[in-house]
Amino acid sequence: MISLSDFLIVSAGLFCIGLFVTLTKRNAIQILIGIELMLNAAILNLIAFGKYDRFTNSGQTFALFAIVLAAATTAVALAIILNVYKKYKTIDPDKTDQLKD
Amino acid sequence: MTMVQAMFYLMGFITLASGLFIAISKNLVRSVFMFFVTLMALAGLYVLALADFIAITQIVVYVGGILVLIVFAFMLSGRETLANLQQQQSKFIRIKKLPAILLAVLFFIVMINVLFKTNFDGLPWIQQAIAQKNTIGTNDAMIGNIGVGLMTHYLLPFEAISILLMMALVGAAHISRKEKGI
Amino acid sequence: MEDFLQHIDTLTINFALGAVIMPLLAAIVNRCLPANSKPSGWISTLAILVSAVLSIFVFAKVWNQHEVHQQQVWFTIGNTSVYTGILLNNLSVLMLVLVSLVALPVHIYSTAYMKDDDRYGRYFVYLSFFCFSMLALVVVDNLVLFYAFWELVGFSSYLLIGFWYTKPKAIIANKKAFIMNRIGDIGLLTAIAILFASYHTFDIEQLFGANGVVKSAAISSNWQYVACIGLFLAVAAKSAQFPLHTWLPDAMEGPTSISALIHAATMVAAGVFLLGRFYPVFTHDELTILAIIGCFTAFMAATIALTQNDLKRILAYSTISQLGYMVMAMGIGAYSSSLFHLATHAFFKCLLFLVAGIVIHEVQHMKDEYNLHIDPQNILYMGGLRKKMPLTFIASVVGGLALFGFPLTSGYLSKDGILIQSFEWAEGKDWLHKLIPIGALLTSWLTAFYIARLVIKVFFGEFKAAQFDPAIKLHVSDGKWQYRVPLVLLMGCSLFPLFSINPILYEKAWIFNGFSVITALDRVNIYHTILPLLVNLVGVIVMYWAYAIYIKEKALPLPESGFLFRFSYREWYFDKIYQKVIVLPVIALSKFTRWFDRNILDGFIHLLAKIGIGGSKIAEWCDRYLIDGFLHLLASITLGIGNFARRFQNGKVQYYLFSMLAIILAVFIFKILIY
Amino acid sequence: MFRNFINGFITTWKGLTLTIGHLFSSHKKRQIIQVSSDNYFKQMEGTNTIQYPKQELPVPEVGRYQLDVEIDDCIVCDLCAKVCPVDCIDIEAIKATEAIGQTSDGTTKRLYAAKFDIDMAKCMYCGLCTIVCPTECIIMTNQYDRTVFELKDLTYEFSDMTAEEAAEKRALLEKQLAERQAAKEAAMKQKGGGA
Amino acid sequence: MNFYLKYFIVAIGLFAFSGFFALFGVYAERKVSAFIQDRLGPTETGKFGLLQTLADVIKLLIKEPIIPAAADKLLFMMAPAIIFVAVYMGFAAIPWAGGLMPANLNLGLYYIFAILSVETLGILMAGWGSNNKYSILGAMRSAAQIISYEIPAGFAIISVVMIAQTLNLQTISTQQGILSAEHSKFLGIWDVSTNGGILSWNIFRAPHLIVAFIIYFIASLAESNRAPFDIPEAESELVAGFHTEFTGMRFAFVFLAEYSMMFLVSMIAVVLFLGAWNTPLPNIGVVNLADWTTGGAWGILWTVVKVLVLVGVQIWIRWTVPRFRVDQLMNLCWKVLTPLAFICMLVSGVWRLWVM
Repeated sequence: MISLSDFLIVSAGLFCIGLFVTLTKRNAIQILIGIELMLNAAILNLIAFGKYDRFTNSGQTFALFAIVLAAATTAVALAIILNVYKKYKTIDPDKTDQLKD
Repeated sequence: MTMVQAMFYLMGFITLASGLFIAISKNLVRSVFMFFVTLMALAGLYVLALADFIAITQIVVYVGGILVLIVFAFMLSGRETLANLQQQQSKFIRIKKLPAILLAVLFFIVMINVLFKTNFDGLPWIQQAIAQKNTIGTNDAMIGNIGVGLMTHYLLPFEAISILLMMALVGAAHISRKEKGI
Repeated sequence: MEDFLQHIDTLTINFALGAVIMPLLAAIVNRCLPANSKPSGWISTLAILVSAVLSIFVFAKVWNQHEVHQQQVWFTIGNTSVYTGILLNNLSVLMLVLVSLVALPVHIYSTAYMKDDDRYGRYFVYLSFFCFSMLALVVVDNLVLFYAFWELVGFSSYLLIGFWYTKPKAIIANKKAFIMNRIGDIGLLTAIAILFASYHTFDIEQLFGANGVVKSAAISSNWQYVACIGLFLAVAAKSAQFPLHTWLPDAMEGPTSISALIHAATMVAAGVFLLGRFYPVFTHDELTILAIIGCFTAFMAATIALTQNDLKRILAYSTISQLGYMVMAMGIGAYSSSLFHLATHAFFKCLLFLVAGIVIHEVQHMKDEYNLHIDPQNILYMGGLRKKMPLTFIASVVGGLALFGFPLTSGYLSKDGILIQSFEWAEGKDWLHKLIPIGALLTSWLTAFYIARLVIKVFFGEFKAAQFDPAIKLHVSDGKWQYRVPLVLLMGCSLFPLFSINPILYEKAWIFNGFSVITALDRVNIYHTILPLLVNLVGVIVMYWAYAIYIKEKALPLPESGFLFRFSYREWYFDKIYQKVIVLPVIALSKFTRWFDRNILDGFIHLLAKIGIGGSKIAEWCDRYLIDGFLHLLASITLGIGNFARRFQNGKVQYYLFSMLAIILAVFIFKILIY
Repeated sequence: MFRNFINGFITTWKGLTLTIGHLFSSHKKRQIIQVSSDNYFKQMEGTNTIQYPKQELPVPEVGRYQLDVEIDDCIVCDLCAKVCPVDCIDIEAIKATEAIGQTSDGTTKRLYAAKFDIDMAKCMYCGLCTIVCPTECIIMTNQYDRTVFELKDLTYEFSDMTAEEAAEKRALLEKQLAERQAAKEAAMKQKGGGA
Repeated sequence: MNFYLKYFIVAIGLFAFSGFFALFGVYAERKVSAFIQDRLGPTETGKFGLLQTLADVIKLLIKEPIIPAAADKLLFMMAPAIIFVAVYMGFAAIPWAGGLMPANLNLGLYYIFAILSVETLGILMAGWGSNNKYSILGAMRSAAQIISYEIPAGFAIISVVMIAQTLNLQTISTQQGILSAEHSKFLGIWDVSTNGGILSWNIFRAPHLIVAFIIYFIASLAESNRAPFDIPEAESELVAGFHTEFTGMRFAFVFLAEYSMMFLVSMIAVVLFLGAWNTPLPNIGVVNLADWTTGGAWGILWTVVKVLVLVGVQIWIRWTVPRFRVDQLMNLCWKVLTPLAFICMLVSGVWRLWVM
């Protein structure tokens, strides 16, 4: 059997990769992918721990919720990105900084 | 090393490797498709963590939904800008990226540190779960349980999420709608 | 056997529920259809037919057998559980059958009568909704629900009176009816509140049943008076008794079929039904007051009906008069007779109204055709319709005789019962008590006169409107089968066989025997023989007299310009009195309060305002120079800090994210290093 | 909306029954008849594929497909070559020294056709050549299947003269011309001398 | 090791079958289309032209694989494989007969539904990788269409699942015949547990599933990009849609995927609605037709026969109905099929609770 910490290490790695993608990419869609990676790392954690809850299945159920929520956030985020693109003709988050000051 | 462990290491490697590819790839399109590989490998990990229903849901929602949506979105946002974006990243390690790398690595070190400090088998709630046979076995079918749980124990979050999804859909449709005059 | 009984009871309850729900379903279905949909009439009719059949079944199961009462917890407040359920005893199943049976012909009639209306479907929504409310009212066992359905009955009546809302008169009439009913509703609510406060239950069975708490434990007399006055107000408002009766004649602005169903047969009977339900509450003295009021109402309405010219108004006043009879009967303890009269009256009054509806409808057609400027409801323009509409004529004669109480009709059985019992009640009491039976007797003769006047004016003689235009050809008829079938049905119900095998003795009527006689009256045989004879002989003479006056054109007993005639024609000046005594003072009071508000209160406030302005001018100075100076100092300091801090807010999302994560990381590292 | 929906289903169903009818009637074959036949368009069922090499569609007698030249009747007037819009007829004429015979309609032939090639790859089947031909020697036949392996095989040679014969005739013509020339010169000389 | 070997053999068998089916599916399609249009179709290669598609395949395999210069080579090369693998993996969880099923999954139906959605991604990859505007238009149309039609299809499937109370396809199959452990009622009235046959198929156990079946069938046509829903590869507008640039071997794979998809969706339809491997012949009194025609070989026979009938219907529809316009396509999906499927699901719940 695979131990819990193995899953958690993979999850931690995935999370840090997601973090890096989110922080460095110059494209909103890639940032979104980074966020999805981080979310997936969290879901992996939920599921790994969910193994110890056979009766109420809280881990798996909330993993489900998280996946569904990710879908919702993506839909809204993409809609926002499309609008940003329409307005600024770019999806580079560094260039859409009119809210500064 | 059993077959299961081998599968786990394979899947874990694919997950992390494709994740890294996403992080360093210059080609946006390829990184999106590499994200697909990451997701499939993660689904495999979920299966190994005895959550087959979640794994399939992951494929349905992420691969069938989110990923297609993302591909759709960047196909809609024009090729020229995409080309520009692809050109501007020349090197993996650049001075601008250094803080981000530092942050990510430090985060990783912190988390690994915590992980190794913790003795998971000694945690009281895990011991309790094992004692009460509250762990999922390899041959358990959990769908029925999850279904019943969703309709009873987790009904409130379930409903809240459905309303949220509804709102997100309506909101997304509203935001991306073509406005007259602008 | 027990199980079997249980099963029958469940079935009965379900059937009763079905009978109640069917009209509601029809109303909902019709509401979903467009406002002028044609099938809705038949949907409603079908629903009420099913209701009637179910009601008859329920009636057969419950009448004179064990009473069925099933309930369940509705809600619980503190320790008090409020139950809701269905109570089927003789009274409620009688009302159930009565309402659905009277409503059935009216529905059939309405499908033809409202045919050309462009809100045909909406009409049936209201009608079905009314039927539902009324049926539910009679079967519920709980005072709260009782009150709710009481209100719904009033509400649907309001909708139906104002059905032709483009007529200003209809709007005034329905507002009037609604406001009058509100007064009664407040009374009922008060009574219910007092009863609940005293007995801690809403359950009708527990309150007024065979072992009811009302009988065993009396409440303090003051509260009891208030409760009874409230109940009396409710009865007076719903059943149009003396002080609150003026809405009923005005309510005739609604469609005639509605007048037939609501304002003659069912809704107005709700007051009497209420009396029947709450009967144990009343004490002897209060019953006497009821009797006086009932008698007075009956007499007053009869005198007014003598001189009215509007066909429907006459019938409306006759309704008030008959309701007076019922209330009076309740008052003198003739509980059974009262309910018996309620049942018989429902059928023949409905019959009379349907006749009126047909007549008005036909006259309206003639009016439209020849472009006459006449009121189609005015009986002065009618006459001679006998030959053209034979069935209607026969129906009106049957209805009229039943109203008067002619032998072989159902009215005879019930009305003579009331008269005889009133005489028996007054026997051995002082002369003031004797006024009541005598008043009732007089009323009965007056009834004979005005109903004879109505029938004669409408059906005998020549068609008066022909005077305006000699070219008028009378081509009226009994109308379609939707008109004829209800008439025949109701005619059958207005004759004696439905109620008693013996056409002479009211004591043999089965409805009469269905209710336990609450106050045993001494049987004085002389009244049983003399009174019917006296009533009928004099009544026939009066009728002939009316015939003589209106056909043979003998002189009127009272001159048309005389005070008494005008007093009657102006409906005892009730509306004017109300206008002067209640409406004008209220308006004056409100004018006074307005003046008070404008001048006294506002003046004071203006003064306060002036003081306030003076104070604020001083404050302004302090504010500008003292406080603002301090604030400007603060602001310039903040500006300096802000100018420094704005450098960090460069609008780059990832930068913010980075800073945030860096701080989180710092916290983590700090924590790890510490522990 | 609802009406549309029902309508869609009904029309789809009608189409489906129509096509399945055709599917099951495919074992029938249509009779192979000429286009000019009256019931050519009235055959509604059965497959209408003609398996060509094995079956052929009958063509009318007067079909205008392959050009054919009855060289014996040709007077080598070159009209057909001149009128041809695509220049697919190539004629080389050699004057005969005397009348060389008669065509079937009695016209006297005075020219040899040393070359009468028609390139059917170029031909557009307009039929103008057959109209202008004075002796009706060039006609369109109802032969249409002339498949060949080489492009040059599509050039049909109708001349029946061999190269030697042509050379001989040419030599004869030249000889005659030379004789005439000589005769002419002699005559000129005689005339000049006479003057 | 034998354990794994078995799976390899099964996988290879399935692959061989799908190749074989595609071979004769194409042949059948050409023949049927020809007959419907009063033609003969292939006749020359082999008897009745039977070897025509084989010849075509050989031609495709020996053709030069051309990759356009502007294409994203990696995506372009991977796309056909992903498209095919997505479909091919779907076969893993489908029962062929009583005990015959490549992998008996508890979540079989959900798994198939999930794995089919991966095909969209393959199509998008193909479209993007070709770097051709026809391809990308076709791919985007295809993605929009497949994602949209997954919803009515999903609800139609859920209405079956609500009746069957399981996602295991083998269990769903067993329920629809004489081997069923629970009682099945014909139209909810007549207990036909012992009669079996066509009477106990899902569409007759719960008659509203006929509507669900039609919805699923229409949606499955759209998901496999078949006419009348073939706007992703509409020849008259987009040349050939997402597979415009593919040649040779890769084109063969795309084609293989398309025909395997046809077979797979028909098979799901058969399993869910038309009694899976159960015989259509019921027991009538002493004539125990159902008992006689149930068993391993019979199961395969019935499955294949039913699926081929459905595939035939797909072909038949393709050559009858004209192509939808995009807005009509979306109208049909969102305004007709989705509400209908919702109603079906609702009725399923009511049926399960009150009738069954």
